[in-house]
Amino acid sequence: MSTATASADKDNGVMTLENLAKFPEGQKVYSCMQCGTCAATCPYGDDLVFPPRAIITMLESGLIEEVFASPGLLNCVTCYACMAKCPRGIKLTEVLLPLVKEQVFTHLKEVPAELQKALENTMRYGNPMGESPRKRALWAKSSPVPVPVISEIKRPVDVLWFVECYPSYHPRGNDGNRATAKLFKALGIDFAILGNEEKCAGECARLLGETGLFEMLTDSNIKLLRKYQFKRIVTGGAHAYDAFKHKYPAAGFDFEVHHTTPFFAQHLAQLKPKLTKKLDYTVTYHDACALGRHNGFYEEPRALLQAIPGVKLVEMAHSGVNSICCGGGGGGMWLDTYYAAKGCERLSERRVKEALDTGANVLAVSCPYEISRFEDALKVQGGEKRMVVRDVVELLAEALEG
Amino acid sequence: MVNIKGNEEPRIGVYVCHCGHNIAATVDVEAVSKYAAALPKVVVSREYKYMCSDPGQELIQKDIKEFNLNRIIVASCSPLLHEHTFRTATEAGGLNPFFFHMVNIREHNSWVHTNRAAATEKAKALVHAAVRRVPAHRALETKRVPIHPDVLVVGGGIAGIHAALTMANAGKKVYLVEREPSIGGHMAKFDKTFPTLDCAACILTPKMSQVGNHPNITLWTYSEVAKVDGYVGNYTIQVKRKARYINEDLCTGCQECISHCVFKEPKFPDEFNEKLGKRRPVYIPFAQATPQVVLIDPEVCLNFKRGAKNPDGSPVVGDKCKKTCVEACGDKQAIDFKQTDKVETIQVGTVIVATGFKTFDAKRVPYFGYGKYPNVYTSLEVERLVNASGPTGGEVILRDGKTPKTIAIAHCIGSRDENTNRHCSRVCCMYSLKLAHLLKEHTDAEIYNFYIDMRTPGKAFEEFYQSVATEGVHFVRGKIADVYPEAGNTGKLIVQAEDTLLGRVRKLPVDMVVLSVGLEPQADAQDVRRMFNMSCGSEGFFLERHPKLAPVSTFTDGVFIAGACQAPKDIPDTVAQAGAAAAEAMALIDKGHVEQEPNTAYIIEEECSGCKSCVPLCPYTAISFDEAKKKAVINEALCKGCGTCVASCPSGSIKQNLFEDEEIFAEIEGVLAQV
Amino acid sequence: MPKPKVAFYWCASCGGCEETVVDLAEDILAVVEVVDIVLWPVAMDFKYKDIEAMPDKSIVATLLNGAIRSTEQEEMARLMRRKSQYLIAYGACAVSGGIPAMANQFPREQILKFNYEDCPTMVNEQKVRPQLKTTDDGHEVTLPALHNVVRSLDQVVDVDYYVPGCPPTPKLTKAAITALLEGKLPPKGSVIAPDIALCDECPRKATKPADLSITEFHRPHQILMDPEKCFLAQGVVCMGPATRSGCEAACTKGGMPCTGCFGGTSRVHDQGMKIMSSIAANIAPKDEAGISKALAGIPDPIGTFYRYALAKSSLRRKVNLPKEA
Amino acid sequence: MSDTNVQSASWEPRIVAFFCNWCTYTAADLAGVSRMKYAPNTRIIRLMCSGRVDPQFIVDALAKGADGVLIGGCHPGDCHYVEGNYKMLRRFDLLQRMLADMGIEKERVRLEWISAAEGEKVKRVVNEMVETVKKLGPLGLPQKFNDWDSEMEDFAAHVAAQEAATGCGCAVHGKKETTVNA
Repeated sequence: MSTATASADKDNGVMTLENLAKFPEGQKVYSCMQCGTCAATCPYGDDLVFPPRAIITMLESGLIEEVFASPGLLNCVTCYACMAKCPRGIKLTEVLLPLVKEQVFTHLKEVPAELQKALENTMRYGNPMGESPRKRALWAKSSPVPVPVISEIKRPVDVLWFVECYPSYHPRGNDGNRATAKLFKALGIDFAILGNEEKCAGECARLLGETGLFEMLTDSNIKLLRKYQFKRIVTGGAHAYDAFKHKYPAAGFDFEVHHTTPFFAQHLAQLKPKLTKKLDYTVTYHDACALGRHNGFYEEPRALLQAIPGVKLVEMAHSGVNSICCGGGGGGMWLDTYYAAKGCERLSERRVKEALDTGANVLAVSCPYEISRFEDALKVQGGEKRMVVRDVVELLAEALEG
Repeated sequence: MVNIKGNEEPRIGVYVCHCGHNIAATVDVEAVSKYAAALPKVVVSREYKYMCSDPGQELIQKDIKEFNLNRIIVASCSPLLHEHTFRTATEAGGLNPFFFHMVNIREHNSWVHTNRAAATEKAKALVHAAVRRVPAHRALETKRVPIHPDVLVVGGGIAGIHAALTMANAGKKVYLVEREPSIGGHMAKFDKTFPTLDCAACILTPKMSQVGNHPNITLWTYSEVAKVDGYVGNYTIQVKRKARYINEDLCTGCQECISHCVFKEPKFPDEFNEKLGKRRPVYIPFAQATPQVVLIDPEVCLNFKRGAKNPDGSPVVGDKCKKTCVEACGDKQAIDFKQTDKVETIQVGTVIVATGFKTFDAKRVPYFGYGKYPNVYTSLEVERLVNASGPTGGEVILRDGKTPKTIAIAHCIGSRDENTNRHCSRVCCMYSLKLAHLLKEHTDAEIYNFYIDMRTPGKAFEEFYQSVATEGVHFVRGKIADVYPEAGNTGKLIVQAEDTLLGRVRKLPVDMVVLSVGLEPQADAQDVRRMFNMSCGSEGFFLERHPKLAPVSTFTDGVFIAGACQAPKDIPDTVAQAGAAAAEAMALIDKGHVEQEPNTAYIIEEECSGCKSCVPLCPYTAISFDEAKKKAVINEALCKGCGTCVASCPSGSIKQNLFEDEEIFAEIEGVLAQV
Repeated sequence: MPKPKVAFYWCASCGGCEETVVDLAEDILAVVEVVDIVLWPVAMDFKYKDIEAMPDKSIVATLLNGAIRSTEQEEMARLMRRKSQYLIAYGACAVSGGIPAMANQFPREQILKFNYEDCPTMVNEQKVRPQLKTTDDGHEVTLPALHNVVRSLDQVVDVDYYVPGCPPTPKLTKAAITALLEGKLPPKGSVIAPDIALCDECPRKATKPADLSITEFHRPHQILMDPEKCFLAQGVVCMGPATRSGCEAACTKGGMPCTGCFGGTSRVHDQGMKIMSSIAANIAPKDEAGISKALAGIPDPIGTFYRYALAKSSLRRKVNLPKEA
Repeated sequence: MSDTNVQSASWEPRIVAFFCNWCTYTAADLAGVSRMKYAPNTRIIRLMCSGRVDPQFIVDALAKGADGVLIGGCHPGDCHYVEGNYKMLRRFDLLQRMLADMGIEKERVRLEWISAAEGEKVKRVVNEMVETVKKLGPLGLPQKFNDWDSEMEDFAAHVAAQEAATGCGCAVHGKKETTVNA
């Protein structure tokens, strides 16, 4: 006798394109009704050689090799839009596209140089910029409030703050860090960072199809986290949060994890009385793909912004589930040159155009990629005088008196 | 109680059905039959292609005579499907029908298992259980319950109207209860109906007025069923009649009060016109409303204190208004501000539930822009826009007064989508075609239908599709995924979809977007379901007893369903189903009685210690305590046979026909016997 | 004509059943006049060998009380079966295991350890345990072994009749003996007690309301009980509704709820499950939390509902106890 | 652990299911009509209402060899007989405690509310239950009863040997069980 499910295969097996149909979420792929929603909502829909809809047909008709042979899927910024809207509930961004993308990479004759470099850097230095790991916590020296490093204080803490790469090295990311530290202090939260031991969470490597690199980073981070005692992890990295939440558990990660924005939204009752400084800003909020579409945090950032005295919140034409990606996900961060060469519109530019159309003077974000991307895009669009890009935590910290 | 056990040695006949390949493909029926033959007390065991067929049934009857059988077991499909069939066959063979027992080896076995050995083993165990069980069976008599001849129809849409008229015309007394102030339902809002394009009002309003005037129909609009008690043949129904602040008997429908209302202009959103038009606090929903009786909306009428409620929930009557309406009504004195909700109690034997559907709330999918962009409409709103009696007098103009030149019709909104409703709403393709045709006719705009699949399987549907296509309506095969304003403040909206036939993403600027919203169960379908003890399917529509064999029956005897409350359907199908439901109800009424399953509980008087443990457990107050004898007594007429008291009797003194303890213990032993 | 031979024997029991025989008072004399008591260890001196020497079936009836929990008791049960025409399970322990069968919730080792070592009143520094074999002064002394499972008499040997109760009443005892002597015997396997539940003869019956809707349970020592009112109406678990009558409501008359010693009726397979089914169905709450809260007032449902019948319950014994050597 | 708990490779759990006629039995029919596939280990016994599920049935099934018992009724508020399912829910609380006291894992007896529309839930619950019981291993009460009673056989053999030695030819009564008033 056997039970009706293919659970045995599932327990042992790893999802590959060949055994897709053995997994319930893989079987779903074949329920595609070819409606084209995926292509129509894809931010690069105009430029896709093989939209997910076509990939599914080609997979079914045995022509998938053609997809592998084309670099088309490099356009995928893993923004979860096709997955969120798929009427058949096909987990495109989670299941099908990474499998295909991995193959596309293996078939790729030449990996775009910028991307190649980022991956090598991540492997060698634990961050895609190629910065020195020993300088990872350097920013903390300029923090207005002390930022303890857990290995130095040698005691358990409430919150372990996983800082991530961009905030650690990018000057604008450093600004966000200082704001986060201020907020922790204002809330009386006992926190510490991993300091120079921290390594990239690796989510982008995973979404690029670099599963090997991702697994290496996963193992090393989990091993590191196991060394210390803390109640929960808070990270400002939207992609790091996403990875911790959905992918790390498969490797044994079982910590409670929060992203800063929803985390502070949870503490809104305590935070609100402290937000006393009036900020006369008209703010439009850009929903980060990993936070919004993939984890459903649409209300939390808005609640935080509306708690700031003086802030007027306006919405872009595309917001919430319909938000448009900044273009940085799935390796897009390091493919700008590649896209430009192919004549694709930069998504960050498309996004800031919509932001400018709202008449807002602040574009609020909650993902570290976005600050630099949107600031660059504003310059290109000539909007840097009209609008600034600020992380939600920066606005909150600014509203804290003193 | 006749107990033949002990007097007569059980002689069991076992029949294992192949059900064509349905069972035989997964279960080795021959092996099961052979296995049964070897079990004690089994005199004959056979397998046969189709036991429910005439030859199959005759086999049983022949064997009863030839082998002097006194217990019959059929292993085939679910007893919910064919128990009655085989009981009848058993009776025809000269045995009491309750010496029959059915084993489910199809729905619970061959259809859900793939491993033949395991399925066969399971079938053997189930047959074994039956063989152990039947010796305990006793001869039982079915109870006859008289049927009250009156009928309740819940819902006054086209389904309820048709069912009510069918029965009333046949001489039955019908109560028709409708929640809205007028009957007519969704159909009354439509302009034309597909595929024939006849005017909805022209076919509906004569039926509505027939209902209003029919001597056999008691029409209660603005009313809701509040409570249901009883059982098939004998339902006691409480109907809440909401205060309309108008005495229905005195109102003549002259509508003088409306024109004399202190509000000179209609000011409040008009529900019937999907809030595209305006009405006064005193109003009649639409010109052809039935009954032709006005009503007052206490939320906006000046004579009520807005928002203030009495302890009983009724609005507080103020005294601010000049009450020009009362003046206009004059001697008729039909206006009654002090009116309150009242409850009527009626007795009926059968019920037809025809509560219809609601359209999908397009705001649930934010990226279609409904509620955000004024030029995004739902299909129902467009029905009102193209309707000559609608808010614009049939002129298709946008909210800014402009006539649209390009229109996109988005199919499958809230249908065929795991994020909203999985089901196909069945009517949207056709009504989208109809609207495309009507919009084209009204505006001569360029019309683009964005569809996933065109589904036109009804009579004359495909022909209609063809004719609309040749009219020049465009069809884009692809689902709209995004609606947003065109850059540069043009006022146009971009609809974005992949034209999957072209393999290109199209971004079409349009003046108007029509969302073909799907059909959903009514918001309170679950409450209605509970009230009538029905079941719902996974989408929330009421579940029919059997999709093919009992499509308008429910799991509650005497309660039938018709129309879109059962599943999305178009008008022809709805009317057909309403007729079927009416026929089923009348078949019961004309029979005069129903036979009830004799599964009632009974107490052996000398065994009962009078501990009363059972008394409060009965939800039907069928158990009482006989103070003279100091024993509990079951009123068989009230008992519905749940068996809760049986399971709870601490001294085992309550028994249940058909589900005796010894029968269940025998089944347990049987299913666990090593096969 | 020789007087018919009758035997009394006791196994795992408290002696209360023997007391009932004595409680027959002067009636016992009438019995002695017509029968010849061949074995009655509590009152007379007989030896095992004497019984063994008797021909098989030479005793008309043996009234055996007590559960079977040791090899000696098993051996005696088998012996008495062999020598008797009728073997009567006398009293709750023989009928259904009785109080001794509550030991079926624990491993033998745990029971021995507690009784000989851990029990607060035990002084036994050397932790001496009874041994199956010991040599004392050159003599080998043996003790019977304790079985892992306590059994009712009919779980060991074939039983003809059952006289229930803890202890059985003199009235029922007399009825049984009379039936035996007069040869008016009911069908084999009968329980010599009315087949109707105790409520039937309970003086508190009239005070039981139809709807209990119990919200809270109390144990008898926790509240001041109304001396007239139905126990269940006071939230005190009473096994009366699930227990045979015949005791003439001795306990409920005496101010204590029925604990079920007469066992279930003939229609019931598992007395404990039946009373549980009835009592649980009659509580007021409908939500899981409320239900748990109300039923928490029955802290030891096994001990409460199976006080006398655990050995004969469907599960018989805590099922996962280790099998000891 | 008892030695009966050794899992043989071919062992498959046997689960007795008591389904109410109106919701869960119908849901199981629906699962069939929808051709859902689930583990073949359950044997369904139809009752009119979960309120009819006498706790005696549950322990009897376990005693007769079931490795698990599944009870299916209508969702709270949806009982075809108004409140029968609540009666079952109330019994279930005590039953679970009593089973735990008797050393039976609570996962072996499961109460589920499954409406007539939830064929999918029948499939899920049955599969889950089979998986859970598989992990627990056989309950095997009939075997356990035999095992427990072997201590009497051991003893009987011992007595027989002694009697043979002493020359007494009388056979020891074999073990035999009768039920009260059978």
